[in-house]
Amino acid sequence: MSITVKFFASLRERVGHSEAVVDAAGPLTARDIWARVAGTQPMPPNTLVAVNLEYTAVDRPVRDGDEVAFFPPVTGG
Amino acid sequence: MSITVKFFASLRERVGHSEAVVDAAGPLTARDIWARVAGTQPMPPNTLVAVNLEYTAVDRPVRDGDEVAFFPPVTGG
Amino acid sequence: MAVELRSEIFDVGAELRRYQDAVLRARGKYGATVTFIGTMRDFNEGDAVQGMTLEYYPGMTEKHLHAISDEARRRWDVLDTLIIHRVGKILPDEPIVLVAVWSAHRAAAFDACRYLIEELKTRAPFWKQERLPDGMRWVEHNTPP
Amino acid sequence: MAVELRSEIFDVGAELRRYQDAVLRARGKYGATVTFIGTMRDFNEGDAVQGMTLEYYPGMTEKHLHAISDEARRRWDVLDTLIIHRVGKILPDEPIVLVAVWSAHRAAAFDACRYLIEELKTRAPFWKQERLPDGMRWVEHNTPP
Repeated sequence: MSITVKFFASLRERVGHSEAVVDAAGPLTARDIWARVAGTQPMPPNTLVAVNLEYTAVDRPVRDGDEVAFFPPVTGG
Repeated sequence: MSITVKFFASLRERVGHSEAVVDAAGPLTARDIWARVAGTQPMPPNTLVAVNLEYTAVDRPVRDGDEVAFFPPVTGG
Repeated sequence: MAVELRSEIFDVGAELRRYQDAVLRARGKYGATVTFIGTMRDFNEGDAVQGMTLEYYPGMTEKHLHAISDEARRRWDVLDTLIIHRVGKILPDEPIVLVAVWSAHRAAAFDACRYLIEELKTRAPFWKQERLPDGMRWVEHNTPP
Repeated sequence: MAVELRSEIFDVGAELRRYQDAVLRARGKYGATVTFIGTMRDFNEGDAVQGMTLEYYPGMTEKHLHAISDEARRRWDVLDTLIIHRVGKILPDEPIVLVAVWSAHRAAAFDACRYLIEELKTRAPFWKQERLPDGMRWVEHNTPP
């Protein structure tokens, strides 16, 4: 399956890129996706995860075609 | 003593004038002032009273030179 | 801190800009501004309203608005406040009142703004007389919150 | 109901007037408008801030702001809502966000406006990076209420 991965803000800088595509056999969770794309960078404990533009838990399985995003706590407004 | 009396809004229309001066010997309360100036008009039970630009109770004594105002519930904003 | 009574229509945005640019002594310091704008509606208690006249008590009205502004600054950590209120003739869709509060943080700005408009509505000496198709009518009760 | 992301500075008063005149389907019906304006301050956590850059998640940010606007209309009796939020480079004293709520009554307008800005600040995908005299710094925590 093919998963689009996005990183924002300080996580984007930490991982070193803003977007990636993972092609792999499932099942995979968002946490598994991080391990494949972020290399040796551990995921910060306050990382937020969205799948297909909705917040979700990091251990939820992802599906073929999903867009998975990782980002730090939000600071808008 | 001399007391300036003011009426506002519907009380002004009911009493028939907006301002009056009462010259009388004290002691007098705001309620006494109403009786002297408003003629036979009874004071509506929801009437508000201010003496010298501050809310006060209708049975408080007034003093020479005071300005006493009578008005209905406020409806600003 | 300012209290202004106006007999002419005013533009809310222009007033906020004017106050912030010319008066507010807190440039770069306020993160939160909360405003309340009361606008004249074209109906009340089921009747079409064509316009209204706002009467006030010169002297006491200003004194009361200054007193509640002082009280808001005592109770909350606010940097500045502005109250502009119309008097005289008003037409539907025109602003009746603007209350603005500037603060470093939003909770104080919301709380102080809400306090000011509640106090204004329940205690400040203003009286509305509505112009209906068949004549004038004094408003007896203020709108509920 | 509108959600807008802007990369250029905007004038709060002009935006309110534009929305009310051109979009709001409630002329003569709203008695209460409550607005929250978030303004960039020139200091944070004790440091002088010269400017900031606001990053967002295209697609998710708009979706989230629409979702909270829908939720506000479900929870409170509001006539309309507007959220305008800056993205990209911002300078001190510029508005970052405008939240406006139009309602027949003030309690609903205050409650809905406060809900929207709290939800926006705690959940909407925006990230601030500050420009300090000695370099850039990601803001780690949002300002307390």
